[in-house]
Amino acid sequence: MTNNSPQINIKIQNEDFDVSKEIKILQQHNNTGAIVNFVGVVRGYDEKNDQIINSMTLEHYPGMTESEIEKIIVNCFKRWEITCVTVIHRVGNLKPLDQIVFVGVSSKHRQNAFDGCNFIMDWLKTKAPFWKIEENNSEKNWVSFNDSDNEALKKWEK
Amino acid sequence: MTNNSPQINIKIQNEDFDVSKEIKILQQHNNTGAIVNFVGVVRGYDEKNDQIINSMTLEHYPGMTESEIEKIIVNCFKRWEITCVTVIHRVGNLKPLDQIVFVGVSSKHRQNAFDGCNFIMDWLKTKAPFWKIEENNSEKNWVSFNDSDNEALKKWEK
Amino acid sequence: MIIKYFSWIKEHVGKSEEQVSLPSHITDVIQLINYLNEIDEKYNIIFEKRELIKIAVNKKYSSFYTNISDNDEIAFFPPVTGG
Amino acid sequence: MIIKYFSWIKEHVGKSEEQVSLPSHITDVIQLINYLNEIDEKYNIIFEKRELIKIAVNKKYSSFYTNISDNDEIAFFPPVTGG
Repeated sequence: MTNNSPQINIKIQNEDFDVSKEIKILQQHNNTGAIVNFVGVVRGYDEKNDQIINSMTLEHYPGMTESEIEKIIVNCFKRWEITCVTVIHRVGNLKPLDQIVFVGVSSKHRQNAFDGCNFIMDWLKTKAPFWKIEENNSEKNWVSFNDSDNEALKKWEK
Repeated sequence: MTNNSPQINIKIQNEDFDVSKEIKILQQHNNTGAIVNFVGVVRGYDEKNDQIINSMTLEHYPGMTESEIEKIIVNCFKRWEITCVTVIHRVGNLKPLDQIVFVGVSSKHRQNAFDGCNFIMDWLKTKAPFWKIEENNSEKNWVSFNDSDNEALKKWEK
Repeated sequence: MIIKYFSWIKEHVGKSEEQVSLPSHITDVIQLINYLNEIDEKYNIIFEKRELIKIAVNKKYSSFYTNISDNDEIAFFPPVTGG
Repeated sequence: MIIKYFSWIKEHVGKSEEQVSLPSHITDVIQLINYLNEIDEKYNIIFEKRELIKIAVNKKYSSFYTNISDNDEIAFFPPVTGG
Protein backbone atom coordinates (compact mmCIF):
# COMPACT_ATOMS: atom_id res chain seq x y z
CA MET A 1 0.00 0.00 0.00
CA THR A 2 1.37 3.36 -0.94
CA ASN A 3 -1.45 5.33 0.65
CA ASN A 4 -0.32 6.65 4.02
CA SER A 5 -3.67 7.81 5.34
CA PRO A 6 -5.28 5.37 7.77
CA GLN A 7 -7.70 2.84 6.30
CA ILE A 8 -11.19 2.45 7.75
CA ASN A 9 -13.40 -0.63 7.32
CA ILE A 10 -16.84 -0.70 8.93
CA LYS A 11 -19.22 -3.61 8.47
CA ILE A 12 -22.63 -4.18 10.05
CA GLN A 13 -23.75 -7.71 9.24
CA ASN A 14 -25.60 -10.76 10.46
CA GLU A 15 -22.90 -13.21 9.36
CA ASP A 16 -20.06 -14.31 11.58
CA PHE A 17 -16.55 -13.00 10.89
CA ASP A 18 -13.15 -14.67 10.62
CA VAL A 19 -10.64 -12.90 12.87
CA SER A 20 -7.62 -14.39 11.08
CA LYS A 21 -8.83 -12.99 7.78
CA GLU A 22 -9.45 -9.57 9.30
CA ILE A 23 -5.97 -9.52 10.83
CA LYS A 24 -4.42 -10.40 7.47
CA ILE A 25 -6.09 -7.30 6.04
CA LEU A 26 -4.87 -5.15 8.94
CA GLN A 27 -1.26 -6.32 8.61
CA GLN A 28 -0.85 -5.60 4.92
CA HIS A 29 1.08 -2.38 5.54
CA ASN A 30 4.84 -2.82 5.54
CA ASN A 31 5.03 -0.46 8.48
CA THR A 32 2.60 -2.29 10.75
CA GLY A 33 4.23 -3.86 13.79
CA ALA A 34 1.30 -4.28 16.13
CA ILE A 35 -2.33 -5.27 15.81
CA VAL A 36 -4.60 -5.10 18.83
CA ASN A 37 -8.07 -6.41 18.46
CA PHE A 38 -11.11 -6.84 20.61
CA VAL A 39 -13.62 -9.65 20.10
CA GLY A 40 -16.88 -9.41 22.03
CA VAL A 41 -18.63 -12.67 22.80
CA VAL A 42 -22.30 -13.27 23.71
CA ARG A 43 -22.41 -14.39 27.34
CA GLY A 44 -24.71 -17.25 28.31
CA TYR A 45 -25.63 -15.79 31.67
CA ASP A 46 -27.30 -12.55 32.71
CA GLU A 47 -25.84 -11.56 36.08
CA LYS A 48 -28.17 -8.64 36.72
CA ASN A 49 -31.29 -10.76 36.41
CA ASP A 50 -29.61 -13.99 37.53
CA GLN A 51 -30.75 -16.10 34.62
CA ILE A 52 -29.59 -18.15 31.66
CA ILE A 53 -29.70 -16.45 28.26
CA ASN A 54 -30.81 -18.64 25.36
CA SER A 55 -30.25 -16.09 22.64
CA MET A 56 -30.19 -12.40 21.95
CA THR A 57 -31.31 -10.19 19.09
CA LEU A 58 -29.55 -6.99 18.09
CA GLU A 59 -31.15 -4.16 16.21
CA HIS A 60 -29.49 -0.97 15.04
CA TYR A 61 -30.14 2.31 13.24
CA PRO A 62 -28.82 1.80 9.68
CA GLY A 63 -26.88 4.79 8.43
CA MET A 64 -26.45 6.39 11.83
CA THR A 65 -24.55 3.35 13.12
CA GLU A 66 -21.92 3.58 10.40
CA SER A 67 -21.53 7.34 10.70
CA GLU A 68 -21.20 7.25 14.50
CA ILE A 69 -18.55 4.52 14.29
CA GLU A 70 -16.68 6.48 11.64
CA LYS A 71 -16.67 9.59 13.87
CA ILE A 72 -15.19 7.53 16.71
CA ILE A 73 -12.46 6.16 14.44
CA VAL A 74 -11.60 9.63 13.10
CA ASN A 75 -11.26 10.86 16.70
CA CYS A 76 -8.99 7.90 17.38
CA PHE A 77 -6.74 8.91 14.46
CA LYS A 78 -6.42 12.40 15.97
CA ARG A 79 -5.00 11.00 19.20
CA TRP A 80 -2.74 8.14 18.04
CA GLU A 81 -0.68 7.15 15.01
CA ILE A 82 -2.72 4.34 13.49
CA THR A 83 -2.40 2.56 10.14
CA CYS A 84 -5.74 0.75 9.86
CA VAL A 85 -8.99 0.18 11.76
CA THR A 86 -11.66 -2.44 11.15
CA VAL A 87 -14.95 -2.51 13.04
CA ILE A 88 -17.42 -5.34 12.45
CA HIS A 89 -20.64 -5.50 14.44
CA ARG A 90 -23.17 -8.27 14.05
CA VAL A 91 -26.94 -7.71 14.20
CA GLY A 92 -29.91 -10.08 14.26
CA ASN A 93 -30.19 -13.23 16.34
CA LEU A 94 -27.10 -14.50 18.16
CA LYS A 95 -26.44 -17.36 20.58
CA PRO A 96 -24.20 -17.60 23.65
CA LEU A 97 -20.52 -17.93 22.70
CA ASP A 98 -21.15 -16.27 19.32
CA GLN A 99 -18.80 -13.50 18.32
CA ILE A 100 -20.67 -10.19 18.34
CA VAL A 101 -18.15 -7.43 17.68
CA PHE A 102 -14.63 -7.07 16.28
CA VAL A 103 -12.48 -3.97 16.65
CA GLY A 104 -9.03 -4.32 15.10
CA VAL A 105 -6.42 -1.55 15.19
CA SER A 106 -3.01 -1.72 13.55
CA SER A 107 -0.10 0.61 14.20
CA LYS A 108 3.64 0.83 13.99
CA HIS A 109 3.95 0.60 17.77
CA ARG A 110 1.94 -1.42 20.22
CA GLN A 111 0.78 1.18 22.74
CA ASN A 112 -0.96 3.22 20.05
CA ALA A 113 -2.79 0.08 18.93
CA PHE A 114 -3.77 -0.82 22.51
CA ASP A 115 -5.03 2.67 23.32
CA GLY A 116 -6.77 3.10 19.98
CA CYS A 117 -8.64 -0.20 20.27
CA ASN A 118 -9.64 0.49 23.88
CA PHE A 119 -10.82 4.01 22.94
CA ILE A 120 -12.94 2.78 20.03
CA MET A 121 -14.59 0.06 22.14
CA ASP A 122 -15.42 2.50 24.96
CA TRP A 123 -17.02 5.00 22.61
CA LEU A 124 -18.79 2.34 20.55
CA LYS A 125 -20.41 1.10 23.77
CA THR A 126 -21.88 4.53 24.52
CA LYS A 127 -22.55 6.03 21.08
CA ALA A 128 -23.13 3.40 18.37
CA PRO A 129 -26.90 2.91 18.05
CA PHE A 130 -27.34 -0.81 18.76
CA TRP A 131 -29.86 -2.33 21.15
CA LYS A 132 -29.89 -5.85 22.55
CA ILE A 133 -32.87 -7.91 23.62
CA GLU A 134 -32.08 -11.05 25.61
CA GLU A 135 -34.30 -14.08 25.26
CA ASN A 136 -34.79 -17.00 27.61
CA ASN A 137 -37.53 -19.61 27.71
CA SER A 138 -40.15 -17.46 29.34
CA GLU A 139 -39.41 -13.85 28.49
CA LYS A 140 -37.61 -11.19 26.52
CA ASN A 141 -35.72 -8.34 28.18
CA TRP A 142 -34.28 -5.27 26.54
CA VAL A 143 -30.79 -4.91 27.96
CA SER A 144 -30.42 -1.69 29.92
CA PHE A 145 -27.53 0.71 29.54
CA ASN A 146 -24.64 0.04 31.85
CA ASP A 147 -23.50 3.11 33.83
CA SER A 148 -19.99 1.68 33.98
CA ASP A 149 -19.76 2.37 30.25
CA ASN A 150 -20.08 6.10 30.93
CA GLU A 151 -17.48 5.77 33.69
CA ALA A 152 -15.12 4.08 31.22
CA LEU A 153 -15.09 7.21 29.05
CA LYS A 154 -13.49 9.28 31.81
CA LYS A 155 -10.06 7.85 31.10
CA TRP A 156 -10.10 9.60 27.70
CA GLU A 157 -10.89 13.06 29.09
CA LYS A 158 -7.33 14.21 29.55
CA MET B 1 -15.70 -25.81 31.41
CA THR B 2 -16.45 -26.19 35.08
CA ASN B 3 -12.96 -25.22 36.22
CA ASN B 4 -12.98 -21.63 37.43
CA SER B 5 -9.23 -21.10 37.70
CA PRO B 6 -7.75 -19.21 34.76
CA GLN B 7 -6.36 -21.31 31.93
CA ILE B 8 -2.81 -20.73 30.66
CA ASN B 9 -1.53 -21.78 27.24
CA ILE B 10 2.07 -21.03 26.28
CA LYS B 11 3.56 -22.16 22.98
CA ILE B 12 7.02 -21.45 21.55
CA GLN B 13 7.09 -22.65 17.96
CA ASN B 14 8.41 -22.02 14.47
CA GLU B 15 5.05 -22.58 12.76
CA ASP B 16 2.58 -19.81 12.11
CA PHE B 17 -0.60 -19.61 14.20
CA ASP B 18 -4.26 -19.15 13.33
CA VAL B 19 -5.76 -16.30 15.38
CA SER B 20 -9.36 -17.42 14.73
CA LYS B 21 -8.59 -20.86 16.15
CA GLU B 22 -6.89 -19.37 19.20
CA ILE B 23 -9.85 -17.07 19.85
CA LYS B 24 -12.26 -20.01 19.63
CA ILE B 25 -10.26 -21.65 22.44
CA LEU B 26 -10.30 -18.46 24.51
CA GLN B 27 -14.06 -18.01 24.16
CA GLN B 28 -15.06 -21.48 25.31
CA HIS B 29 -16.04 -20.28 28.81
CA ASN B 30 -19.70 -19.43 29.18
CA ASN B 31 -18.71 -16.43 31.25
CA THR B 32 -16.33 -14.86 28.73
CA GLY B 33 -17.59 -11.61 27.27
CA ALA B 34 -14.40 -10.01 26.02
CA ILE B 35 -11.25 -11.19 24.29
CA VAL B 36 -8.40 -8.77 23.68
CA ASN B 37 -5.49 -10.00 21.69
CA PHE B 38 -2.26 -8.62 20.42
CA VAL B 39 -0.63 -9.82 17.20
CA GLY B 40 2.94 -8.71 16.56
CA VAL B 41 4.02 -8.49 12.93
CA VAL B 42 7.56 -8.48 11.48
CA ARG B 43 8.19 -5.04 10.03
CA GLY B 44 9.92 -4.73 6.67
CA TYR B 45 11.84 -1.62 7.59
CA ASP B 46 14.40 -0.87 10.30
CA GLU B 47 13.95 2.78 11.26
CA LYS B 48 16.97 3.01 13.53
CA ASN B 49 19.40 1.89 10.83
CA ASP B 50 17.30 3.23 7.95
CA GLN B 51 17.27 0.05 5.92
CA ILE B 52 15.05 -2.65 4.46
CA ILE B 53 14.83 -5.90 6.38
CA ASN B 54 14.76 -9.07 4.29
CA SER B 55 14.22 -11.49 7.13
CA MET B 56 14.85 -11.99 10.83
CA THR B 57 15.82 -14.92 13.00
CA LEU B 58 14.66 -15.35 16.57
CA GLU B 59 16.43 -17.43 19.16
CA HIS B 60 15.33 -18.05 22.72
CA TYR B 61 16.31 -19.81 25.93
CA PRO B 62 14.18 -22.98 26.07
CA GLY B 63 12.76 -23.61 29.50
CA MET B 64 13.44 -20.15 30.83
CA THR B 65 11.22 -18.59 28.16
CA GLU B 66 8.19 -20.60 29.21
CA SER B 67 8.74 -20.06 32.94
CA GLU B 68 9.23 -16.29 32.53
CA ILE B 69 6.06 -15.99 30.48
CA GLU B 70 4.16 -18.06 33.03
CA LYS B 71 5.32 -15.74 35.84
CA ILE B 72 4.08 -12.73 33.89
CA ILE B 73 0.68 -14.36 33.36
CA VAL B 74 0.38 -15.30 37.04
CA ASN B 75 1.12 -11.68 37.98
CA CYS B 76 -1.57 -10.62 35.51
CA PHE B 77 -4.10 -12.89 37.27
CA LYS B 78 -3.29 -11.20 40.58
CA ARG B 79 -4.26 -7.80 39.21
CA TRP B 80 -7.30 -8.52 37.03
CA GLU B 81 -10.14 -11.01 36.79
CA ILE B 82 -9.18 -13.10 33.77
CA THR B 83 -10.61 -16.35 32.43
CA CYS B 84 -7.93 -17.51 29.99
CA VAL B 85 -4.56 -16.44 28.55
CA THR B 86 -2.76 -17.76 25.48
CA VAL B 87 0.76 -16.68 24.53
CA ILE B 88 2.32 -17.96 21.30
CA HIS B 89 5.77 -16.77 20.28
CA ARG B 90 7.45 -17.87 17.08
CA VAL B 91 11.18 -18.57 16.79
CA GLY B 92 13.48 -19.29 13.84
CA ASN B 93 13.47 -17.46 10.54
CA LEU B 94 10.64 -15.05 9.79
CA LYS B 95 9.87 -12.67 6.91
CA PRO B 96 8.36 -9.17 6.85
CA LEU B 97 4.58 -9.25 7.43
CA ASP B 98 4.84 -12.63 9.23
CA GLN B 99 3.02 -12.92 12.52
CA ILE B 100 5.56 -13.20 15.33
CA VAL B 101 3.67 -13.14 18.64
CA PHE B 102 0.11 -13.68 19.85
CA VAL B 103 -1.13 -12.66 23.29
CA GLY B 104 -4.83 -13.40 23.86
CA VAL B 105 -6.65 -12.58 27.08
CA SER B 106 -10.28 -13.38 27.82
CA SER B 107 -12.36 -11.99 30.64
CA LYS B 108 -15.91 -11.33 31.68
CA HIS B 109 -15.43 -7.58 31.18
CA ARG B 110 -13.48 -5.75 28.54
CA GLN B 111 -11.23 -3.45 30.57
CA ASN B 112 -9.68 -6.39 32.43
CA ALA B 113 -8.91 -8.04 29.11
CA PHE B 114 -7.41 -4.82 27.67
CA ASP B 115 -5.24 -4.17 30.72
CA GLY B 116 -4.21 -7.81 31.09
CA CYS B 117 -3.13 -8.10 27.45
CA ASN B 118 -1.25 -4.78 27.55
CA PHE B 119 0.48 -5.81 30.82
CA ILE B 120 1.57 -9.19 29.44
CA MET B 121 2.98 -7.64 26.25
CA ASP B 122 4.93 -4.99 28.16
CA TRP B 123 6.52 -7.54 30.48
CA LEU B 124 7.14 -10.05 27.71
CA LYS B 125 9.09 -7.34 25.87
CA THR B 126 11.45 -6.83 28.81
CA LYS B 127 11.66 -10.27 30.44
CA ALA B 128 11.02 -13.14 28.02
CA PRO B 129 14.43 -14.37 26.76
CA PHE B 130 14.12 -13.93 22.99
CA TRP B 131 16.68 -12.26 20.75
CA LYS B 132 16.20 -11.05 17.18
CA ILE B 133 18.79 -10.77 14.46
CA GLU B 134 17.74 -8.80 11.38
CA GLU B 135 19.08 -9.77 7.99
CA ASN B 136 19.38 -7.71 4.83
CA ASN B 137 21.40 -8.34 1.68
CA SER B 138 24.73 -7.27 3.10
CA GLU B 139 24.69 -7.79 6.83
CA LYS B 140 23.15 -9.19 9.97
CA ASN B 141 22.37 -7.02 12.99
CA TRP B 142 21.36 -8.16 16.44
CA VAL B 143 18.46 -5.95 17.40
CA SER B 144 19.27 -3.81 20.43
CA PHE B 145 17.00 -3.42 23.42
CA ASN B 146 14.59 -0.54 23.17
CA ASP B 147 14.63 1.78 26.20
CA SER B 148 11.02 2.70 25.54
CA ASP B 149 10.15 -0.85 26.61
CA ASN B 150 11.45 -0.10 30.10
CA GLU B 151 9.51 3.16 30.06
CA ALA B 152 6.35 1.24 29.16
CA LEU B 153 6.58 -0.72 32.42
CA LYS B 154 6.12 2.42 34.51
CA LYS B 155 2.41 2.47 33.91
CA TRP B 156 2.11 -0.77 35.94
CA GLU B 157 3.93 0.56 38.99
CA LYS B 158 0.94 1.97 40.78
CA MET C 1 -41.30 14.21 8.58
CA ILE C 2 -40.22 10.66 9.38
CA ILE C 3 -40.08 9.67 13.05
CA LYS C 4 -38.25 6.47 13.96
CA TYR C 5 -38.42 4.50 17.19
CA PHE C 6 -36.04 1.83 18.44
CA SER C 7 -35.85 -0.81 21.17
CA TRP C 8 -38.55 -0.66 23.87
CA ILE C 9 -39.75 2.71 22.61
CA LYS C 10 -40.65 1.08 19.31
CA GLU C 11 -42.66 -1.53 21.21
CA HIS C 12 -44.56 1.10 23.21
CA VAL C 13 -45.44 3.14 20.15
CA GLY C 14 -46.29 -0.04 18.27
CA LYS C 15 -44.33 0.82 15.15
CA SER C 16 -40.74 1.34 14.06
CA GLU C 17 -41.44 4.50 12.10
CA GLU C 18 -44.21 6.85 11.10
CA GLN C 19 -44.78 9.75 8.75
CA VAL C 20 -45.97 12.93 10.45
CA SER C 21 -46.88 16.24 8.84
CA LEU C 22 -45.20 18.79 11.00
CA PRO C 23 -47.37 21.82 11.86
CA SER C 24 -45.50 24.97 10.94
CA HIS C 25 -45.42 26.33 14.50
CA ILE C 26 -43.28 23.40 15.64
CA THR C 27 -39.63 24.29 15.25
CA ASP C 28 -37.68 22.14 17.70
CA VAL C 29 -37.63 18.64 19.18
CA ILE C 30 -39.25 19.52 22.52
CA GLN C 31 -42.18 21.09 20.70
CA LEU C 32 -42.53 17.92 18.61
CA ILE C 33 -42.61 15.80 21.75
CA ASN C 34 -45.32 17.96 23.31
CA TYR C 35 -47.29 17.80 20.07
CA LEU C 36 -47.12 13.99 19.93
CA ASN C 37 -48.24 13.76 23.55
CA GLU C 38 -51.29 15.83 22.72
CA ILE C 39 -52.22 13.62 19.74
CA ASP C 40 -52.07 10.28 21.55
CA GLU C 41 -51.37 9.29 25.14
CA LYS C 42 -49.34 6.27 24.00
CA TYR C 43 -46.47 8.69 23.66
CA ASN C 44 -46.72 9.80 27.31
CA ILE C 45 -45.25 6.64 28.67
CA ILE C 46 -42.21 7.12 26.48
CA PHE C 47 -41.62 10.77 27.11
CA GLU C 48 -42.36 10.87 30.81
CA LYS C 49 -38.72 9.98 31.44
CA ARG C 50 -37.35 12.42 28.94
CA GLU C 51 -33.89 12.50 30.50
CA LEU C 52 -33.42 8.85 29.50
CA ILE C 53 -34.39 9.30 25.87
CA LYS C 54 -31.77 9.84 23.18
CA ILE C 55 -32.62 11.93 20.16
CA ALA C 56 -31.19 11.92 16.65
CA VAL C 57 -32.01 14.44 13.94
CA ASN C 58 -30.96 13.28 10.47
CA LYS C 59 -28.93 10.45 12.07
CA LYS C 60 -26.91 12.78 14.32
CA TYR C 61 -27.19 12.99 18.11
CA SER C 62 -29.28 16.03 18.94
CA SER C 63 -30.96 17.72 21.88
CA PHE C 64 -34.46 18.80 22.87
CA TYR C 65 -33.62 22.20 21.48
CA THR C 66 -32.34 21.18 18.06
CA ASN C 67 -34.25 22.94 15.30
CA ILE C 68 -36.29 20.70 13.00
CA SER C 69 -38.27 21.05 9.81
CA ASP C 70 -40.68 18.88 7.86
CA ASN C 71 -37.87 17.37 5.74
CA ASP C 72 -36.00 15.95 8.72
CA GLU C 73 -35.77 12.42 10.03
CA ILE C 74 -36.14 12.30 13.83
CA ALA C 75 -35.34 9.23 15.94
CA PHE C 76 -36.12 8.47 19.57
CA PHE C 77 -34.29 5.64 21.31
CA PRO C 78 -33.04 4.53 24.72
CA PRO C 79 -29.31 4.57 25.61
CA VAL C 80 -27.43 2.16 23.37
CA THR C 81 -26.42 -1.37 24.37
CA GLY C 82 -24.22 -2.73 21.58
CA GLY C 83 -20.70 -4.07 21.71
CA MET D 1 28.62 -26.43 35.54
CA ILE D 2 26.96 -25.54 32.25
CA ILE D 3 27.39 -21.99 30.97
CA LYS D 4 25.11 -20.81 28.17
CA TYR D 5 25.51 -17.81 25.92
CA PHE D 6 22.92 -16.14 23.72
CA SER D 7 22.72 -13.56 20.94
CA TRP D 8 25.91 -11.56 20.26
CA ILE D 9 27.56 -12.91 23.41
CA LYS D 10 27.32 -16.40 21.93
CA GLU D 11 29.04 -15.13 18.78
CA HIS D 12 31.88 -13.50 20.74
CA VAL D 13 32.51 -16.61 22.83
CA GLY D 14 32.18 -18.76 19.73
CA LYS D 15 29.83 -21.30 21.28
CA SER D 16 26.33 -21.49 22.66
CA GLU D 17 27.29 -23.45 25.74
CA GLU D 18 30.23 -24.96 27.54
CA GLN D 19 30.92 -27.26 30.45
CA VAL D 20 33.15 -25.75 33.13
CA SER D 21 34.44 -27.39 36.31
CA LEU D 22 33.88 -24.79 38.95
CA PRO D 23 36.85 -24.31 41.34
CA SER D 24 35.58 -24.64 44.90
CA HIS D 25 36.61 -21.11 45.90
CA ILE D 26 34.14 -19.62 43.39
CA THR D 27 30.79 -19.12 45.07
CA ASP D 28 28.98 -16.39 43.18
CA VAL D 29 28.46 -15.08 39.65
CA ILE D 30 30.91 -12.17 39.85
CA GLN D 31 33.68 -14.54 40.91
CA LEU D 32 32.82 -16.81 37.96
CA ILE D 33 33.07 -13.85 35.57
CA ASN D 34 36.47 -12.87 36.94
CA TYR D 35 37.62 -16.48 36.67
CA LEU D 36 36.53 -16.73 33.03
CA ASN D 37 38.33 -13.48 32.23
CA GLU D 38 41.53 -14.92 33.65
CA ILE D 39 41.25 -18.11 31.58
CA ASP D 40 40.74 -16.47 28.20
CA GLU D 41 40.62 -12.87 27.08
CA LYS D 42 37.76 -13.62 24.67
CA TYR D 43 35.50 -13.18 27.69
CA ASN D 44 36.79 -9.65 28.36
CA ILE D 45 34.95 -8.12 25.48
CA ILE D 46 31.72 -9.53 26.81
CA PHE D 47 32.12 -8.61 30.42
CA GLU D 48 33.64 -5.18 30.03
CA LYS D 49 30.14 -3.77 29.87
CA ARG D 50 28.84 -5.78 32.78
CA GLU D 51 25.94 -3.48 33.45
CA LEU D 52 24.44 -4.49 30.09
CA ILE D 53 24.68 -8.22 30.65
CA LYS D 54 21.73 -10.21 31.98
CA ILE D 55 22.36 -13.26 34.11
CA ALA D 56 20.24 -16.34 34.74
CA VAL D 57 21.03 -19.06 37.26
CA ASN D 58 18.99 -22.21 36.69
CA LYS D 59 16.78 -20.32 34.24
CA LYS D 60 15.89 -17.56 36.71
CA TYR D 61 17.01 -13.94 36.49
CA SER D 62 19.88 -13.49 38.94
CA SER D 63 22.50 -10.95 39.95
CA PHE D 64 26.28 -10.75 40.15
CA TYR D 65 25.99 -11.78 43.78
CA THR D 66 23.76 -14.83 43.36
CA ASN D 67 25.41 -17.89 44.93
CA ILE D 68 26.30 -20.67 42.51
CA SER D 69 27.57 -24.23 42.74
CA ASP D 70 28.94 -26.77 40.28
CA ASN D 71 25.47 -28.25 39.61
CA ASP D 72 24.03 -24.98 38.37
CA GLU D 73 23.28 -23.80 34.86
CA ILE D 74 24.41 -20.21 34.30
CA ALA D 75 23.41 -18.11 31.32
CA PHE D 76 24.76 -14.77 30.04
CA PHE D 77 22.76 -12.78 27.55
CA PRO D 78 22.04 -9.23 26.39
CA PRO D 79 18.71 -7.49 27.15
CA VAL D 80 15.90 -9.33 25.42
CA THR D 81 14.34 -8.30 22.11
CA GLY D 82 11.35 -10.55 21.54
CA GLY D 83 7.71 -9.67 20.97
